[in-house]
Amino acid sequence: GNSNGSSTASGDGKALEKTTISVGVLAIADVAALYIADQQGFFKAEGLTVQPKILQSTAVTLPQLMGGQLDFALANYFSVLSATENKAGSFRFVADTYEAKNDVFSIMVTKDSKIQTVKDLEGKKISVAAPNSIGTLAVGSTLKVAGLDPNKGVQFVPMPFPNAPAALKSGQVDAAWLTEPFLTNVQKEFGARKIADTMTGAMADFPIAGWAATESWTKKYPNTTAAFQRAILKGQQAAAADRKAVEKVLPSYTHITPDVAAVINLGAYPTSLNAQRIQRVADLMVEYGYLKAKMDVKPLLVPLPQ
Amino acid sequence: MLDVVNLSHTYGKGPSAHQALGGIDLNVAEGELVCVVGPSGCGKSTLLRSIAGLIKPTAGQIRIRDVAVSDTPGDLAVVFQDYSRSLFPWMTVGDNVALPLRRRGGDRAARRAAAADALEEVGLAAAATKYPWELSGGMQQRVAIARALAYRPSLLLMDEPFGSVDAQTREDLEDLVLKVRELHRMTVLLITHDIDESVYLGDRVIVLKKSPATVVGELSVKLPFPRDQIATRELPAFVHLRAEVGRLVRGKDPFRPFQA
Amino acid sequence: MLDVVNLSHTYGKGPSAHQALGGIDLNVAEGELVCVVGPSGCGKSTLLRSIAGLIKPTAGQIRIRDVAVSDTPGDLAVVFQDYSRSLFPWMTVGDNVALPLRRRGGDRAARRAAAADALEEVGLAAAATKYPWELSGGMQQRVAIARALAYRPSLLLMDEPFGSVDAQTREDLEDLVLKVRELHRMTVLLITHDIDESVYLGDRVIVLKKSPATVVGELSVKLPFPRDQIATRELPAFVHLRAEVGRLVRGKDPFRPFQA
Amino acid sequence: MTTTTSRAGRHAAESGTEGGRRGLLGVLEQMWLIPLVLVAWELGARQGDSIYFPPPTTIVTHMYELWFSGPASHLFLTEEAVDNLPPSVGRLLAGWAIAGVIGVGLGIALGRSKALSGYIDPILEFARAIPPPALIPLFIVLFKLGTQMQLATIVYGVIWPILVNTVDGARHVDRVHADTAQVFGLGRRQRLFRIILPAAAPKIFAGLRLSLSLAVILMVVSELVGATDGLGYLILFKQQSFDLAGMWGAMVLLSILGFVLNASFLFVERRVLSWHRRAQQTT
Amino acid sequence: MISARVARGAAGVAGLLIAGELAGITGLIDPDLLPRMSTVLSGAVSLATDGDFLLDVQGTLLVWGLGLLIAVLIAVPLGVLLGSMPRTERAVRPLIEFMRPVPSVVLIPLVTLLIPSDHGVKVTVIVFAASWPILINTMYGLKDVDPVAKDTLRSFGFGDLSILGRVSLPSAAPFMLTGVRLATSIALVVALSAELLAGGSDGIGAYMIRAGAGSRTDLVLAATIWTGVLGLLANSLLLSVQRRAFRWHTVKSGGGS
Ligand SMILES: Nc1ncnc2c1ncn2[C@@H]1O[C@H](COP(=O)(O)OP(=O)(O)OP(=O)(O)O)[C@@H](O)[C@H]1O
Ligand SMILES: Nc1ncnc2c1ncn2[C@@H]1O[C@H](COP(=O)(O)OP(=O)(O)OP(=O)(O)O)[C@@H](O)[C@H]1O
Ligand SMILES: [Mg+2]
Ligand SMILES: [Mg+2]
Repeated sequence: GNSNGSSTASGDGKALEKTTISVGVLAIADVAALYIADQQGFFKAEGLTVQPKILQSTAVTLPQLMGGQLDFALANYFSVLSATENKAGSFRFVADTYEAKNDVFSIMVTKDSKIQTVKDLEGKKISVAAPNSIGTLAVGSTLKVAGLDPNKGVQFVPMPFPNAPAALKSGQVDAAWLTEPFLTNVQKEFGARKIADTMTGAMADFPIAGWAATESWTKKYPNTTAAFQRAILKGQQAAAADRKAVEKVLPSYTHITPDVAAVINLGAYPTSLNAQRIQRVADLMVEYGYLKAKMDVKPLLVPLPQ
Repeated sequence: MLDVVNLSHTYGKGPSAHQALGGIDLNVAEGELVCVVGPSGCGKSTLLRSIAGLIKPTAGQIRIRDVAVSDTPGDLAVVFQDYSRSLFPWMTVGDNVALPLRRRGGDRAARRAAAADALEEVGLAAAATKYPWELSGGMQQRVAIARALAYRPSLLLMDEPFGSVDAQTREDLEDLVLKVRELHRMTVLLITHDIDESVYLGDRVIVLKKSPATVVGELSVKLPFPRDQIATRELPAFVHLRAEVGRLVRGKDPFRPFQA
Repeated sequence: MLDVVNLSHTYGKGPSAHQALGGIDLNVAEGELVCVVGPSGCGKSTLLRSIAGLIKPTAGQIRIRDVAVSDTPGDLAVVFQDYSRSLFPWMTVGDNVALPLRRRGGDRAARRAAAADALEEVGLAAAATKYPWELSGGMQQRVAIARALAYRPSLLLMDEPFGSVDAQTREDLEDLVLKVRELHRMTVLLITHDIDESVYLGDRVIVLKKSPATVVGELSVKLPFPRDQIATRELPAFVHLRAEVGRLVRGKDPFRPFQA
Repeated sequence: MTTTTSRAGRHAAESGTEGGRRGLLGVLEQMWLIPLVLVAWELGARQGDSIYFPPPTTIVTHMYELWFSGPASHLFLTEEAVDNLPPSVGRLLAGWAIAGVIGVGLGIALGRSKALSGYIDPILEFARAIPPPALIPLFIVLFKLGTQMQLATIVYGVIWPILVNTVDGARHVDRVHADTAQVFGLGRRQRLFRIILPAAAPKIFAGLRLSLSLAVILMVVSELVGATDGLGYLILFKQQSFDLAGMWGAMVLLSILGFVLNASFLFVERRVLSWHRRAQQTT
Repeated sequence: MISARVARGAAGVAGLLIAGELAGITGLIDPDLLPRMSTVLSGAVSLATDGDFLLDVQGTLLVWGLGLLIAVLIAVPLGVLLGSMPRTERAVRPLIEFMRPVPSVVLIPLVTLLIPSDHGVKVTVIVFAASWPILINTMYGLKDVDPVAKDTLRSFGFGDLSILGRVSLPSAAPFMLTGVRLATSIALVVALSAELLAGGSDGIGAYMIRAGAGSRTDLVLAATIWTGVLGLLANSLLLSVQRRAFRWHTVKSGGGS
């Protein structure tokens, strides 16, 4: 619970500039650690009150950070790097939160589809959550491995995850790039078939998203930033240590039912903010043309407090 | 042809209800021209609207050729008191007159010709391509009359059709109505507040009284046909009938709204 | 008080243009009642609307108390030919009559009382709380008259104000206009197509002819006041004047639209 | 309020501009505000200096490079423009036309039949409040092809102003007009085409005009999900790649599209409703 | 008479629901893709007592009502101004016509940058979208005023302002209210779309995001049903206002007979 008994001192005794923080989240497994941290009182211990705000996509997340409606937000690396190169804001990652694992992002087709392998996807329509996103990058990399053109080999159809299963089943798209819980659902409900796990090879253990704030915010509120980092880190640790903790918290902020939560595949919850790992995202984006020039991600990170 | 039996109508409900018609009986024979006179607000238009099937009377019956009608009877034309609102502003005068003629069959050209003839008869030959709102009040009224006459209905209802035209035109229109009904054997029910006119035009004059409207008297007008604006009006019989109607209109309770 | 100098008006432009007024000259002295008669569609309403400042004449001048007016002159009331459209359906009859009185100042109660009086004078005392669309045509016309009279303008323009009421009511309204203008020294310009009426009411009768309208003649009506519906109309002078006006209206080129 | 100019004078001025004497003066009178706003925007944007709010000059250069620097054989449209503009505009117009036909037809039926409107009104009022995005799952199931689904989204989104205004217009035909039609025994077709439609036309046109710019919006909305081309897709794509000048360019393109459509619409309206306009001016 | 109307409406709605259910049962609509009507309905019923959902409804009601109110306050005077001053209208029209086709969904991220409050952003885009129907209907309504009625007041020496207030506005009011009815549902639609897109701490749209993320199409549709119900209620309210306040309009046009 978000008790309002905010103290002004953080865990390490430094005064907090701001005690109530508004955090943008997506209703997906990525942010489980935040809810764990909240429910287990890690934020409270730091003197922070967290107000989560549900968002649907990153398209409005970054403007909301810049506009001041949000203090922190879940942001995927792909978008922030892209925004940074386009000078559409200056952001800082304060924590890493989610990392792809096997079978968390896969390409699915219907049971009786003619498509058997990635090669068969050539020229077909495949749904992704958004154009020019981690989705197109992941699918592109899979296509490349199969010898297809990563950008032109298939037709990307942007479509939010919740709509994709119906589009797939009704034949509007030939394949769908999905994540949990939709992956589990399409298999259970109409026996959809997996064509490829996109998070293998170059994409194995790929960093998906982290917690971000604007650069000016982190400068203005350094102690609050540190407090948030400490609390979220504990949450990440709890999530990484015990899958059950994630399963338990999922139904509280999404409508994933407990029985689905128990069977879905989850990514990993990193417990460090490692520049080297995140550099992979930038490098891959350059390779696939999503970034025009090489980018050093190090300045974008606010190191975790020691 | 037309029988109205014990017709009553009350507007509204509850305390603000207003009984306009209080049991009207009248009949009009085939080919007859009956004039209805009565004081302003007595219920003449209400009677006419009931016969035209535009309002459903609260009691009583209307029969046409011995068939009870509840809806608008076929083969009917009406000249409304509110003539300017009964013309369609999006059509030219010619189209306004020609519109109902579709029911009479015939092709477009025939309809146009019929409309042009009717307009000519009311002195508006030149106005066919104008729009109603480009006409003066009296001209609009004549268009409404032309439309009704061109339609050649077997029953023609007219509600104060000559109220907005000058004396000369009025006489011409009166004669026109007489001529057309003669030629096409129409049955006509004409509402007027001009006692002279009612006697000049009618085969019979029905006088209504007010609040609620009931028939106070009926007079057969036994004047010779064809009638002539000057000769007929000079006949002693005409003068007598006119006085008769006048007496009926004033009635036993003299209608004098201003001495409240 | 009112001077109209060489007034011309043409509706529209180009080939479909129609000249309604062709250089009209007339004047009305303070306190005078002038009647205008003329055939249907000759341009009477156009003349009246020009004087009221509602249309801008294409040529000529209108002066009131020797001041050229281009906009609506102050202290004016108009009874429109299209009376039903000039009443506001969202207001009760009483409010319709009381509305212009706001320009006269006075509080709400005074306005209501004045409106009630005016309605009483036209025989509609009971209708004050009704809505215009609950009234018959003639009643609506009387409301419009009541509104104009209640306003007590110094110049009153009336466009065929008694066209929709029965003979009896018409006489009463005529006398009402005479009484009110006497009492409040109004100047009145009244358009009518009833020659009798023009002579009965007017100090002067102006006769227009058609296409485009010009003044064909003017007659001073030197009949004694107060006028009486029966006595005045019996006077030989009245009968003579009536015939005079009739001759003027028919004119040298007899107006016979039906013999096209 | 311009109390000083008389109404008659104003009318004269109006009919002057309506009646042919347009040309430069008319354009000037109608357009003088636009450059003013553009200059203010340019100055404001330069002052603000935010990548999210680029100045018009930047946007225009960007638009030129992206869409209008193509070969002469393609009317100077670039490949991106050729790929995205025609399909979008086609769907927009088709969707609007379908909505117009259904909206006017159904609106007249509902406006004239109490019984029918009794049965259907609640459903329509219910449906009117449902956002098209919430219906996309349903549309995905009901309409197989992408274009069909986008059309459905557009029709669903833009039909309401037409429908509601048509019902309003058809229901409130002047009583004497309706009575006249009835006593002269006009047939259903005539009553519909000669009386009800013309009488309701001013209101129908208000609805159609509202819907036309709504159609531009719904075209974008319909392309945000499941489309692979079109202006909406382009906007989403630009937004996603933080090409903000490009996004503004697409928005400006939408504005121009909407403006042109509206101007053409008014052109037609002025002709169809000329009786109305003139009847209102001259009494 | 009212009860007859309600009965017909109920019959219509029942017919639709049954048709929906039948489409599910017969497989006309793939049951894998869309939940049955009965499932959705029972979901909707259970939502009525779901505290979280009620909070969301409250949030939506807040931005919806506020947005609509502001839209009316802006668009009515503006429409009156433009509708009664043709010269100004001609000058401003291009500007308006350039703005009308801008989708509010595209505006959301930009407005977000300018307005630091979540509800403020939503209210802004609602106002932007909901003003147009009121504006346009007001302008067309003013054009439709009977000139004889206006001339009447003018002849009594009333100025343009009085004519506007006493004739033009009352006679245009019914059509303006129709515009407000249109705006009401547009405002609700935009409120939901904004919540779906921009998210937020409350709102039916935020609820739909959560349900959608859990792959619970039945709950998404159940929430959708409640939106429809809200729109239906608001419209009935406005219609009853219309019937009461504008009886003259109905009677005069024969719509009430
Ligand atoms: N708005 C208009 N546009 C074009 N022509 C018009 C318009 N109004 C009137 N006219 C024409 O001007 C002429 C005079 O019309 P006006 O209304 O002044 O006649 P009037 O003398 O009042 O006739 P009535 O006694 O029938 O009312 C008519 O021929 C009419 O057709
Ligand atoms: N729609 C209505 N609602 C309520 N009362 C009405 C309505 N229409 C007419 N009345 C009333 O019914 C009575 C008769 O009206 P009607 O129109 O029949 O009179 P009329 O004889 O035609 O009068 P006029 O000669 O003045 O036209 C009047 O007192 C009027 O007030
Ligand atoms: Mg009557
Ligand atoms: Mg006239």
